[in-house]
Amino acid sequence: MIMKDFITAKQEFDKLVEESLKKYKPKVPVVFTKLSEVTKAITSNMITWSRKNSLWPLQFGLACCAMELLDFGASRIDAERKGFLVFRATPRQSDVMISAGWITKSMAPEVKRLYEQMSRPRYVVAYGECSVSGGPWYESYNIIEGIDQIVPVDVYVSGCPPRPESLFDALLKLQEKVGGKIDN
Amino acid sequence: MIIDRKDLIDTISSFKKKGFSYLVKILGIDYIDYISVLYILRNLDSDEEIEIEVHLNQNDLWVPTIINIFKGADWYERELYEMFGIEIKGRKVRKLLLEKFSENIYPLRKSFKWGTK
Amino acid sequence: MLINELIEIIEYFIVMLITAFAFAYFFGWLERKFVGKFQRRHGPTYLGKFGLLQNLADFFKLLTKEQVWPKKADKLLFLVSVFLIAGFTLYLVMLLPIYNFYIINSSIILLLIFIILSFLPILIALNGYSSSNKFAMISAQRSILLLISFEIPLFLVLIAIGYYVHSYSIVSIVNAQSNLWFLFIMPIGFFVFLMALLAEMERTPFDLREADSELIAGWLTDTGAPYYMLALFVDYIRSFFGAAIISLLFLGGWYGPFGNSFIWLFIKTIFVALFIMFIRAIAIRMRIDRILYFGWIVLLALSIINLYLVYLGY
Amino acid sequence: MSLVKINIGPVHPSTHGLLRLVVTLDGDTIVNVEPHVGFLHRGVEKLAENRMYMQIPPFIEKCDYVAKTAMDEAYVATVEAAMGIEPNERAQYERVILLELQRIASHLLWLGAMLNDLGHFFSVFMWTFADRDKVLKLLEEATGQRMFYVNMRLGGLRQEFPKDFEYHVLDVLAYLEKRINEYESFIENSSLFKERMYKVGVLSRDDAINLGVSGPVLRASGVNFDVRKDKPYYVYKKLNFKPIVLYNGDNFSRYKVRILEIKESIRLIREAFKQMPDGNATGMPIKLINPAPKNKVVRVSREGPRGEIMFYLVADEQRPYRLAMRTPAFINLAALNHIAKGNKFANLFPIIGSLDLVMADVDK
Repeated sequence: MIMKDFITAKQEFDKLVEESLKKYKPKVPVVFTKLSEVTKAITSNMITWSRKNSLWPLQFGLACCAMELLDFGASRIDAERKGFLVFRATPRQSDVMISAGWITKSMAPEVKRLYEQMSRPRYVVAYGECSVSGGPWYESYNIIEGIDQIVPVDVYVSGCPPRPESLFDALLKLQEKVGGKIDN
Repeated sequence: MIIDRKDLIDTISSFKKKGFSYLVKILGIDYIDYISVLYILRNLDSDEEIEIEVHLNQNDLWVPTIINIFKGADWYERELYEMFGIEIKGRKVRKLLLEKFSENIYPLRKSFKWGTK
Repeated sequence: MLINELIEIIEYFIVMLITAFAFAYFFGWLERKFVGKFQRRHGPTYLGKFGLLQNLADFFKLLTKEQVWPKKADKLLFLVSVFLIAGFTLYLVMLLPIYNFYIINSSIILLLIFIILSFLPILIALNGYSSSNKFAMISAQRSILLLISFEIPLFLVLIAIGYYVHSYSIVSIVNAQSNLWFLFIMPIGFFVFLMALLAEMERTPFDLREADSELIAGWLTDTGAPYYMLALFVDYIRSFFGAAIISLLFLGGWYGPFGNSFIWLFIKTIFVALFIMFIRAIAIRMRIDRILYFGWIVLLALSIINLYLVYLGY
Repeated sequence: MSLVKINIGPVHPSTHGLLRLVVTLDGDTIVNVEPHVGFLHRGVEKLAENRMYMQIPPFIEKCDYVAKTAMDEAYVATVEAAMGIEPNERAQYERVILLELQRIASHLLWLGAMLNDLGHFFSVFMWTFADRDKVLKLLEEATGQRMFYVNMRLGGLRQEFPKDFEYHVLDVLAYLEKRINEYESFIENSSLFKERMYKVGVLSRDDAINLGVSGPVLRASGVNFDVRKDKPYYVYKKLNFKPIVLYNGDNFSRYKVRILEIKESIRLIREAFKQMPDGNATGMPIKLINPAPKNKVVRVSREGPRGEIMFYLVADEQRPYRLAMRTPAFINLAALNHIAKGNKFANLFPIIGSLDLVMADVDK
């Protein structure tokens, strides 16, 4: 009898996950949306393909994970192979904000302003324990536990510090999400 | 060596004349009934180091500034003011690390419990 | 009679547009791979055969991003200057002759090109000024400095070439180089011309306008995505134009050892473009006052010497 | 002329971390640089008062996340001094080897970041990072972790060096020596580099002493002070270590001191491998720690890649009553205003680069 309840609960949970993911559709609020339906079909595929394959990370190294972020851009795990151009410094021209390091109270408004300055569509990768949940400093009086209290996060990378290869894998997962492969 | 805060400035300048020309650190320790402030100086040639300790009781916390003897003491004194709430007499001191928040939070005091957000 | 002339111009316009866009696209890809190789890493590899489609993906993504207008920015001035820059650069490329395929062959075509080229930094400064961002202001101020200090040596070298060939039409200049390239006739002139053009094209070691380590992205700090794509494209087209002008004026355009055809011109242009990328991968950015010293004293003196040597019938 | 105030925000390509600089400019020359810090402050000293002794190394290592072993080893040495434990001969040699390897990795990272500040479009940055990866692979082989090693135990190391670790290290060192000579000749012969580094950001000898800076910044201004020589610890005396001192205190000599220190570290490691006796270097496992005597005051200072690291420990039974840290970058940054005054605006970033700052070090 208990097993039956367990199965129904699981099905309900899967349905919930499906709906939430279905709601997340990559919005395309820009010039091309005004074209007719046919061009929109073509262009939307082209747009998602282009967005998927050229994610430009914003140079946003906070603390020790920034060292791994630099290794991610350096020549061993060369990020430019997959289109993650070496870091852009201006928020206007970058898509992905990889938050590497812990967020303190005096840094929170800066993070918020930087996120607002980035032009849509923008994504956030919480890289390392400190950005995911405050890391070893979760009790400190000056720390905000996790960047998802400030900006919506797309991909979480756990580890302290996670290896650069895991950041590469995280960005591949982000590409699947950007390409819309997850929900359809 | 423990001295009173009134003759702190001339002991430090006398030591500086004696050759202790390098200020290593200024730090504060909160022993519940008094706060002790340590000045660590070093003589670069003979490599000796001395600690000058000043005891301040909890209710009137102030220390004269030694900024005109050691330019390097600037940030140490600001940190001392911020972490312990010890007034620095002789110059205007602004907070260094927690500029915007914590009007009257002095983290390194024993009274400040760890884990308060 | 007027119609077929018009058709010819339109035909030429289309051909040059395609070559300019193709070269800009190819230059962008080549730069990422070539500079990547210098840094012990491959450039983009996953998209397309050797990462060829990577620029296409960047192009489309930038096209569909949102442009954020800062409150204090002057929108009209910004739009006007961005499109003017793009228009002038494309217009410059149109004036270039390719073998026996050109619009105008008047005797003052070279002067017209360089007057327009000297007009561009003012537009860039206007664009930087209009985006009301402090870093863009500084870079606008620096672009004017660069313009002033590198125009005079550039024109002195042009006068030397013009005097040698007794006319300023590029076709006659290239014909004069049929037996001996100008590179060997006036090597000092070549050096001065190269340095001044590097400054015009914002390439290291003179890329002060877009000094990304100090002024974040110089005059591009606040440009949103679609206009940033335009600025990037214009940057590559200007490099194409610079490489083409150098190969036309100094490396004997379409004269090659076997038959002289426009393929030689493209090979030389690509070769000069590779050299420019090599400088970018190696050189360190010069400080603004050193650049002014270099521009005003070193280049000016060299160009005057070059003028005398040509005048004395060297 | 009207003074322009520029706010170089916390996230900037060449501030090596979160540092806001409010620069007042008179035209292009700097009148005053006011660094605002505290973007990474998380109260490590307060945290240390609530943790057991051997729970603290991971936090201390996150202070200076470029020279991890230096901080970790300095802290463990303080606890050893408090408890009166002395690491055996082989453990001292192995600690010196790990320290010097860490110093090489830290200076390589600094070299890449420094050249990138000068506008070098990531070229030397990529080369030095590739070399640093080789050193990190070595440290990973010895300690098992790529970034934060927590490899020190009371009285020795967490684990012995693997079997033929020595040959791997000597190969990498030979490769690094060749690379460093290449970088030196490539960087120093370019006149562009000389223009931007000579006589820029000059710090005179007595200013350096008065400001209290330490490490390569102090030694570049002619002060012959290095904790490894003046207060020798472990086996530095046997390896006859000689500090590198240069005298004109500008950007170039700060750069040169670090390059020569890399070479000196390579020599020290080779020497250490030669003189290393056999034996077991593993230290005391964590749970067997006997409590430290109450209210014992200990002060230990070590030489990190950035400067002098000093720990002041007031011991309590099982956890420190008060742990004060002197982190070198804190004071080197305080001296920035004095050094950068009067320079051009474009010179500000090479000066910041030459100070080799790590912001988590400053904010503690």
